[in-house]
Amino acid sequence: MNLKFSQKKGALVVTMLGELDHHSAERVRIKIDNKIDELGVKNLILDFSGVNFMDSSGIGVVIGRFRKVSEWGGKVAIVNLASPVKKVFELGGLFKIIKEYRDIDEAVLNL
Amino acid sequence: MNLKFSQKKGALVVTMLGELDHHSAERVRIKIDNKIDELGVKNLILDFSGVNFMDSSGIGVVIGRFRKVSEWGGKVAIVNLASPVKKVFELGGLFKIIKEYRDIDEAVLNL
Amino acid sequence: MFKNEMKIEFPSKSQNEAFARVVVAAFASQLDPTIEELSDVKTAVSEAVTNAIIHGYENSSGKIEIECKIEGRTLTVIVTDYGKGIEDVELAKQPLYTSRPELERSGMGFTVMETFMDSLEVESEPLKGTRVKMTKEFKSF
Amino acid sequence: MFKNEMKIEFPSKSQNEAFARVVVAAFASQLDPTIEELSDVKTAVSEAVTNAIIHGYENSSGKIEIECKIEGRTLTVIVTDYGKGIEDVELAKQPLYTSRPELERSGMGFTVMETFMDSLEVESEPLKGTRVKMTKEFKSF
Ligand SMILES: Nc1ncnc2c1ncn2[C@@H]1O[C@H](COP(=O)(O)OP(=O)(O)O)[C@@H](O)[C@H]1O
Ligand SMILES: Nc1ncnc2c1ncn2[C@@H]1O[C@H](COP(=O)(O)OP(=O)(O)O)[C@@H](O)[C@H]1O
Repeated sequence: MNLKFSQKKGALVVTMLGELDHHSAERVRIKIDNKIDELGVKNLILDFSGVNFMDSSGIGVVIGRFRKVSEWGGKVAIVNLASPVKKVFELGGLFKIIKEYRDIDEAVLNL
Repeated sequence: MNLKFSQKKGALVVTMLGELDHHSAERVRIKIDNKIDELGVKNLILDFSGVNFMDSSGIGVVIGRFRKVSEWGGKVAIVNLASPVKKVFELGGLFKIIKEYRDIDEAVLNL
Repeated sequence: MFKNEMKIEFPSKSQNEAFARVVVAAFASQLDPTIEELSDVKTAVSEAVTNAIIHGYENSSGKIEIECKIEGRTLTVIVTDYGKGIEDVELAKQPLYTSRPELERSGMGFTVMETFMDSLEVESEPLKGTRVKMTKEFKSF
Repeated sequence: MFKNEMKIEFPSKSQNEAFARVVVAAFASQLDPTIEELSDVKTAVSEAVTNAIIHGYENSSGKIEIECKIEGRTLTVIVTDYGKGIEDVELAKQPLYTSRPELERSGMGFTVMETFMDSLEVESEPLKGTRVKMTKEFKSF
């Protein structure tokens, strides 16, 4: 799993590339958390456009980041979900607490 | 393994698509032999452009067809070899008896 | 009726999660599955293997087995570990229940297996291990 | 040193030739192989598994096992059958030697394994079976 970081209107945008499972989750967690701390950003946009496989470990990664940024009043948005990834998130009831947007621009407008 | 048949200047052109191993070889053999008999052609051009995997079963297929068309004075040409396929044929010393051409046009000219 | 089967074993390393998915998907591909069917199976296998690694063996090293069977259009997948086992299987299967929230587990593993496959049976004995059996019927054409 | 291993078994059906290649390639992919290295391994595995099916079990049904090990940058692959066995292994390994020319076998299987891998050991006992052990060292970066 490769991560690319960028910033848009003060939000940290994380673009993930590869498979998000238990094996890759730990490194993803650490890298995102370090970046949030380093930049001191409040809001987080998780871009799943490059994620072709995800199991329930991905739910934990998103909720964990949600908890982290919530401490400082930040929000999390998820964008560009392929249908198998969306299916896992739907099952986890994730969309009750975290919003999905079509793309990064829509997410930035609504954060 | 899918086969496409066409004719060019009297030669039967067989374009193979998929993996050529022992499992697929038998059907390939039967289909090609039936087509040769049906059309009564002498020369055969085996187009490997769609073969991404081949093991030594492929050597048997080519030599077997060579034997068949030789009975009536026909020739076999092989074209469009990807490098892993070429590697297997080289090992089998196949190019001593069967010529490789870059493409179908070159084969037709030289048959 | 078309029949085939296979059995694989590998150590409980997290790298092998991806390997297990590819193996079962390659085996299932004999059924000419749709992309969605294949992705469902991969996700369910990923959950079961991950559970064996983090809960069954708690990241210590142990052996994981996967047996697969194809009978007609039905795929059976059995994932076995010889680890810690589960005290209360009914509780464990509840959505959102996890014994390891500190690892950011969501407690959705069994729910994913149940939803993405057609059947799920969990047999477990504390200190002996856990056996997760799932089946899925693939659409015909 | 990085280590991993796996063992798989499946019946001697010709559909499983492709399956066996994919499994070993997926396992070997942990070594970040080049496309050529991966294709060499797939070809060698295909030869050994095909031999077990057509020569070992002569197309009757039997069990084929593949064990794989990664130690550092070295992949070991062992293909075992419990079939007919080989009377004269040295003769069998000769290029172009085949006992089944009527099946259009080329007699190049062992030569492919020997050339595409770094080492090849064949142990066989008539009526007991055959064990083909191959190793390949993958380039480092
Ligand atoms: N193979 C296993 N061995 C031991 N315990 C297990 C195993 N699989 C699941 N469990 C238990 O069942 C609980 C629920 O599993 P699951 O629904 O997959 O959620 P999660 O993995 O997110 O915790 C786990 O937290 C664990 O306590
Ligand atoms: N697993 C096996 N069991 C029994 N005999 C075998 C086995 N593998 C190879 N042989 C024997 O060795 C010969 C040479 O094998 P190989 O070089 O692979 O060529 P081919 O498969 O084209 O015959 C075979 O024809 C067969 O007689």
